[in-house]
Amino acid sequence: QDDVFRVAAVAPSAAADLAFSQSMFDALTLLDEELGDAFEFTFQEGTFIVDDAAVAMRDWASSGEYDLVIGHGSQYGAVVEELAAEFPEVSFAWGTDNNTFGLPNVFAYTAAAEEGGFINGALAALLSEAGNIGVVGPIEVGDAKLYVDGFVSGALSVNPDATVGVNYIQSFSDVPLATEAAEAFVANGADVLTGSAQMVVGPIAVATDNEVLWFGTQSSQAELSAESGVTFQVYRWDVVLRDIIASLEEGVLGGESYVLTLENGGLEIEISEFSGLDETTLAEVEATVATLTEGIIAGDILLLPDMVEATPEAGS
Amino acid sequence: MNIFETIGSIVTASVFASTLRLATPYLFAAIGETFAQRSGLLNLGVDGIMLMGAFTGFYAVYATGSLLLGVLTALVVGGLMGLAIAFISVTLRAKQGISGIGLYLFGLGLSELLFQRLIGTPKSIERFPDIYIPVLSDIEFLGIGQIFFRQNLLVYIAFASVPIAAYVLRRTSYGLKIRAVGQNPAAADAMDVNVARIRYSTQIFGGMMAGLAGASLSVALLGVFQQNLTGGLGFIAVALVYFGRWRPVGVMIGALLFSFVNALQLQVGALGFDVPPEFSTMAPYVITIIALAFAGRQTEKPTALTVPFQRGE
Amino acid sequence: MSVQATSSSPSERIATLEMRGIVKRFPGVTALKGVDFDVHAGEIHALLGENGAGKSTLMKILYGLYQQSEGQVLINGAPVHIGSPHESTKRGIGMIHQHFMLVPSLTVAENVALGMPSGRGGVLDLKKISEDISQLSQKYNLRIYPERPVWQLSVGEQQRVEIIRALYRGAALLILDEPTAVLTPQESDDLFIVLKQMAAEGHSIIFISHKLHEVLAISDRITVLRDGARVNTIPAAGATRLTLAEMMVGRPVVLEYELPPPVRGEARLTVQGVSALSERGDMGLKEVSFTLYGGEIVGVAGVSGNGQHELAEVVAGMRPLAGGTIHVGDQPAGGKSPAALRQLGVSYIPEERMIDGVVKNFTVAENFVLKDQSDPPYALGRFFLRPRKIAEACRQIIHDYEVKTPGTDTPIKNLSGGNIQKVVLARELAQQPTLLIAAQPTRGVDIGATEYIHHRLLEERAKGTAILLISEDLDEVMALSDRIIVMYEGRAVGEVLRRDYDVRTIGAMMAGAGRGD
Amino acid sequence: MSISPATWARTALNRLLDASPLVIALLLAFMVASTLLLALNVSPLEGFASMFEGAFGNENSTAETFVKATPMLFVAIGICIAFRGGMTNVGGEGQMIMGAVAGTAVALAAGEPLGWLGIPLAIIAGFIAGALYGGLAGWLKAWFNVNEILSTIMLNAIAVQFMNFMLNGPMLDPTEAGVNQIPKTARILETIQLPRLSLPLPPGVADLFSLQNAELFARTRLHWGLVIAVLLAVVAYFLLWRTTVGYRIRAVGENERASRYAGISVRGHMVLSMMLAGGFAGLAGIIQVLGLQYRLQTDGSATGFTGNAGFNGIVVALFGGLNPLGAIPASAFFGGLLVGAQKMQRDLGVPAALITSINGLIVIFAVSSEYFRVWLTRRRRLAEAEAQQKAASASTAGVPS
Ligand SMILES: Nc1ncnc2c1ncn2[C@@H]1O[C@H](COP(=O)(O)OP(=O)(O)OP(=O)(O)O)[C@@H](O)[C@H]1O
Ligand SMILES: Nc1ncnc2c1ncn2[C@@H]1O[C@H](COP(=O)(O)OP(=O)(O)OP(=O)(O)O)[C@@H](O)[C@H]1O
Ligand SMILES: [Mg+2]
Ligand SMILES: [Mg+2]
Repeated sequence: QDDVFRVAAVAPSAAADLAFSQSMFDALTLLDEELGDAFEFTFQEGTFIVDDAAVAMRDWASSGEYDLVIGHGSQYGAVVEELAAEFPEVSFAWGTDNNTFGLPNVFAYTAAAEEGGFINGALAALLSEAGNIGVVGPIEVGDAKLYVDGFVSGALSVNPDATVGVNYIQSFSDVPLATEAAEAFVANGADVLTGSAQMVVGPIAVATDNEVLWFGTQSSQAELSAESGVTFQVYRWDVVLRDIIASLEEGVLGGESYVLTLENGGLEIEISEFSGLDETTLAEVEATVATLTEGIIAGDILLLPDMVEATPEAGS
Repeated sequence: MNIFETIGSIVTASVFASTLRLATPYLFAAIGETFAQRSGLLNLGVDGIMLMGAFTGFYAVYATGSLLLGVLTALVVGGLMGLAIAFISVTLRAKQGISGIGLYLFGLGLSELLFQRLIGTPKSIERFPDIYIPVLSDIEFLGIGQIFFRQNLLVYIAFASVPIAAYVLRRTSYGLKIRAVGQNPAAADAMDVNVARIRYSTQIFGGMMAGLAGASLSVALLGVFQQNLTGGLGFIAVALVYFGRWRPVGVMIGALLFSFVNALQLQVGALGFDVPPEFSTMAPYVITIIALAFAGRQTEKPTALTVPFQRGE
Repeated sequence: MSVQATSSSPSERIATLEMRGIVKRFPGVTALKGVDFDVHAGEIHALLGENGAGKSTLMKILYGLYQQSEGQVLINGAPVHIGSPHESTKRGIGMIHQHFMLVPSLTVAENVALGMPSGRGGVLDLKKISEDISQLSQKYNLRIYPERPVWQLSVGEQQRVEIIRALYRGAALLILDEPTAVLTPQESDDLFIVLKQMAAEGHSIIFISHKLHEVLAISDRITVLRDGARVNTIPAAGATRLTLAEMMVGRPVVLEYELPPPVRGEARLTVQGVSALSERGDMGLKEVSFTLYGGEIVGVAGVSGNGQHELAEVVAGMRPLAGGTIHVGDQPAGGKSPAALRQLGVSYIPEERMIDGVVKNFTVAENFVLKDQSDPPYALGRFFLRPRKIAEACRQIIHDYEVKTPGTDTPIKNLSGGNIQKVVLARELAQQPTLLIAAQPTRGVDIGATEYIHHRLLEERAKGTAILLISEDLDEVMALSDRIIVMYEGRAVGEVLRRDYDVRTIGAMMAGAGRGD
Repeated sequence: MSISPATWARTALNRLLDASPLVIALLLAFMVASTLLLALNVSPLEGFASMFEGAFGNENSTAETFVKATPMLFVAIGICIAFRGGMTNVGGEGQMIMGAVAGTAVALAAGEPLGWLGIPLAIIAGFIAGALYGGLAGWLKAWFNVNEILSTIMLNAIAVQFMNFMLNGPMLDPTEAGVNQIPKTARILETIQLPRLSLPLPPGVADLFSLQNAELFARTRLHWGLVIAVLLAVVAYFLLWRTTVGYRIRAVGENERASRYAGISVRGHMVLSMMLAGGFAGLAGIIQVLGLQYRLQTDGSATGFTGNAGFNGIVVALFGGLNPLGAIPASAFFGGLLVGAQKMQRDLGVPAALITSINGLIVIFAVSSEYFRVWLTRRRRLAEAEAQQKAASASTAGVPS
């Protein structure tokens, strides 16, 4: 083998989805830029059919050309579990999950999305004049659920009387439906919106049009959301990847599970440079982000009290 | 909160307004498809045309900033795709269901490819503004102003197209020819109606309407484009043609019913009622089926639907 | 009368029309093998021939529906190319097709308006068209309601629409492919008056029919085709039915039957006060009662659309009973399914053979076992088909009934109507019925096959089967039945015994005169 | 009667001619695709080589092609039956899901005590659930005149939500409860998994083709589902054309009125054909679980589980001439196309979107080629008729008429 480190990854949606898949693509691109000739990657996007991902990963694994095969999506877990057992000499990574199946050649990674969710939620409650906030979620699982739960908890920690509506539209990709879900929130008085997954491009447009605030997660949506965007929780998978590469160089093929956190720098809260907030408010936002980040890292903040398990009551 | 207040808080004017918006793309696509089916052509590729219309319309606006140009582009692209599928179905007499699926895949792929190459990442554009119709839009009574008179231009056009379509089908000689060609092309042919020309025309029109349906999403309602933006909406539109029993007004009722239940379930979600989201999401589909099961049976199904015509031999 | 404004008279537009050496090849068949044919203004020219002789094909070429493989068409001496109905219509050629060219869901007026330029731009002026239709229908005594959708009309009424539409289009040359197959004698006579009137006005008329007496009655010249070739063209004056039949078939033909006196058996069918709804939702059949005994043929005569169709279907279990009782033997049979009736020994030859009688994409053999495919010997344990047994039995009936088909596994739609009808008849008789309902058993069937089918019916009668013969062909009913029940507006308005048969009285009863007898 | 070599040669030539339009259509589709590839700076030759490599290039890719083909074949068999019964079943996706949910539930419940018996039980449960769900559309059509295209499209959406609900709730993997990962059931026991399929090779053959293993497909995901599907395709063919039930289904599909007249229960057979269609789709679903995924999981969409097989099965069935036997090669062709396309994306960085649109083109060109096949056949038969007539008129030429 040569000195080039080769990575192959499958992801469910487009590499430029402003959300989950893009977060991994950006990380790989970043490493590629940094490491130059010593790093190469193959990226198969749009593989929402799990079986297609299985074919791809099997192909990569059996070719023996790749140092690391990534299944970027929790739906790929079963595939990774099976393949890793069959190809013990190849290293696999998958997420978001923390399960390595007890296999020595599997890394798992996930994001503590509730951390950024909490910060976004707290800011949302702070900036909402109506005390009415809308959340458009995909399906109630994975990092989307963690983000939403953290968001609700954060909002209620600032304003216990706030109305935080959560609507899981049962789809990651249905933009029209997500849009109307957002419209429904606005119609019911929400002046802050957030959401997760690639269909949020719809809600973002709704936020912009109705001049209400938008909080994002997974990737930066600052450009798209323009003046309505406030803060974004950005996943920095390069943090995990660096660790994995280091392990591999030491000959460790897996067995480790990683979590992106504010603490390890895998989660970043980006404050939009386009946000239309006035300077004092912006300063307030910056300060809040700083204190909350510190608090969360220090473990002083209870992110997910049990009470947020249930959907909060309507504002009655 | 008593039951009436609860219902009142759910079924608000904004739900109805949202219903009209949601129904708009279905209406465009389904009215166009109604014409095609009435003349005997089934196009299962509506969704593919919608996607191409949505993307090209979006791109035109993105590149030029002109909404009108966006709509025109979508119309032209939709019409061209309609022409293509007409050629395949009418001239080459290919199996219609399958060629439609081919067209769908083509549109799905190409719209995404173009999006990746020309734009890359989701961008937003200035979308069609809501037009407040003077006086009428101020009607407070039952929220009528908000529901009916504060929508964007394409919503108005979509609903206006319903009576026009019904009139054309029922009262003009063109409509008569369409109905005849879909019922008994041999008879129409013997009576000097150019079956192929009629079918080409309805399919091109169907394509244009599907393109417009796509643009109504990307340019008017959402102001963004994303891969597979329609998410299979075109297939529902085809289903609505059956629901409406090949009549524009029936199609509109179907589109409104489906969209209303959808808007309602979103509203229920927004208000945070404790309904499993899976069940509220399936509601529009369940209700559409039930409604049809209890609807009247009289039907004007074009008997020559999907049957290619060949004179005599 | 022509509603369409034509500058010249019909005889100027088409003074003569000639077809020379017409050859038409279909994949696998040569339908026409060099046929010469001509017609001139003011003439009624009949075209005769057995099923499949090529009559329709020749006319479809003239109307531009088919293109000839070889040969020429000349109008007024000049060769013309007729590529489509559009061109033929432009040249003043109109055609009434053997299989109706109507759109069922459209109204009569809409069907007439179809393909015509509208007076008001793109908008239909149905009111004006309806008025024109009413005028035409009065003038030619063809009763029709312009606002009725065509699917609600009986076959005979649909035929009237076809005729009116051709008249409306003002053709100079009118082709009628078996126009009288579904008309009563009176209706046919009325049509002949129209045709003669048209000929006198300078129209050319080409008339196809299997009914020889009609041909003799109205045509000036007669052309006989056999097997795609012209046998001869002769003046009608001097020809006889027998000579014509012989020319067509190529052998002598029997045209009248000796009916031995009936051996009346037990009551097989008792119909008491039976009513049923028609397609258009009104009471098409009203309180009809009669009894049918084994060994006799009872004919039902009536102008198309007067309840015979409903009667046949209601007795055969194909139409819900709206009132009254039906017994087959001593078993109640009202409202029973066709399957249950079959158990009672009922067989049914449906009027619309292509719609009710056969599955057109199935093979001859498959159609032969449409009813008993699950019974031995065609099935093993009611589940497994035994194709060889089926083919064997089918070959036998092809032989017995002289069905002209390439084989047992030919799709039945490729057979001519007469041969399809033979298969249906064979299937129904194979059930060994004690009651046979035969609706229009020889409609559109040529002389040879008609003769054969009649023979079979008489054989069944001799065996003691009770036969209900429903036909709009009065000659047929009179030739075969022991008694005739005449229907008018859904009621049985009279019964005539064989010894009292008389075309004029029965015809009058069919037209409503029998009412209140 | 023996067939002369000349006749045989002519028949063979005609067969070739009949196939040629399809070949030409595929070539055309590839040409258009090449243009698109060139526009993306990818060498078409390299592209298609990679595509073929990915579909049939080696043991593993061939196996993957068949793995992809298996559920499509199951669905297509059902589609053939439904189409023959006059029903357009667009509900393969939903029926697959229902079959998978019910079958997986049984497989999980069967657990240890029943051992391998769990396999047939789960398969039967999958078939029944699919059949009931398909039958529902049939019933709505037969008794309420609800168009089946409409109802099956709607039922698909309903099935997805039902699956999401079950996998998030009652059937959620107990070890995953509260972990918030994607909705999935527990893994089914190894005893209930369908075995993988491999073919022992005669000695020497492996070396000849330089295969890694003495057994073909040994280290691949190929499973017994393929064998079941092929066998059932034969059974379905037999059912349609050699049994009375099949006869009646086809009769109802061809002509309702004539069937009623012949005493066949039209409504019953409408429902039956939809039940069979649903049942086969249900099998597709449960076999995916038992043979491949070993658990039911979803990303919330239908495709997340079905991989679009319920939809692609329609294309396969139509390509197979609505004949279950024809569906067998058709499914392999489509399986290869889909799997090969993915390979092209991986190797050459061709966007997935391009591949989707190329697949669309291939479908369009292939169906369109039917026109030219019919045209060719027709021309040939016309020539035959002409020759016959000429011969006939030549032989009668001397005889005075
Ligand atoms: N569309 C067709 N395709 C193939 N062969 C055809 C077609 N139409 C007619 N034929 C052939 O042409 C021959 C003549 O058919 P045609 O319809 O002209 O007969 P016909 O004289 O009108 O008979 P009938 O008295 O039954 O109306 C038939 O025997 C048939 O074999
Ligand atoms: N698709 C076809 N292929 C082959 N032959 C055909 C086809 N369609 C029609 N024919 C032939 O055309 C001839 C006439 O067809 P047509 O439908 O006019 O029969 P028909 O008029 O009902 O027969 P009949 O006069 O006996 O009632 C038949 O003899 C049939 O063999
Ligand atoms: Mg004829
Ligand atoms: Mg005939």
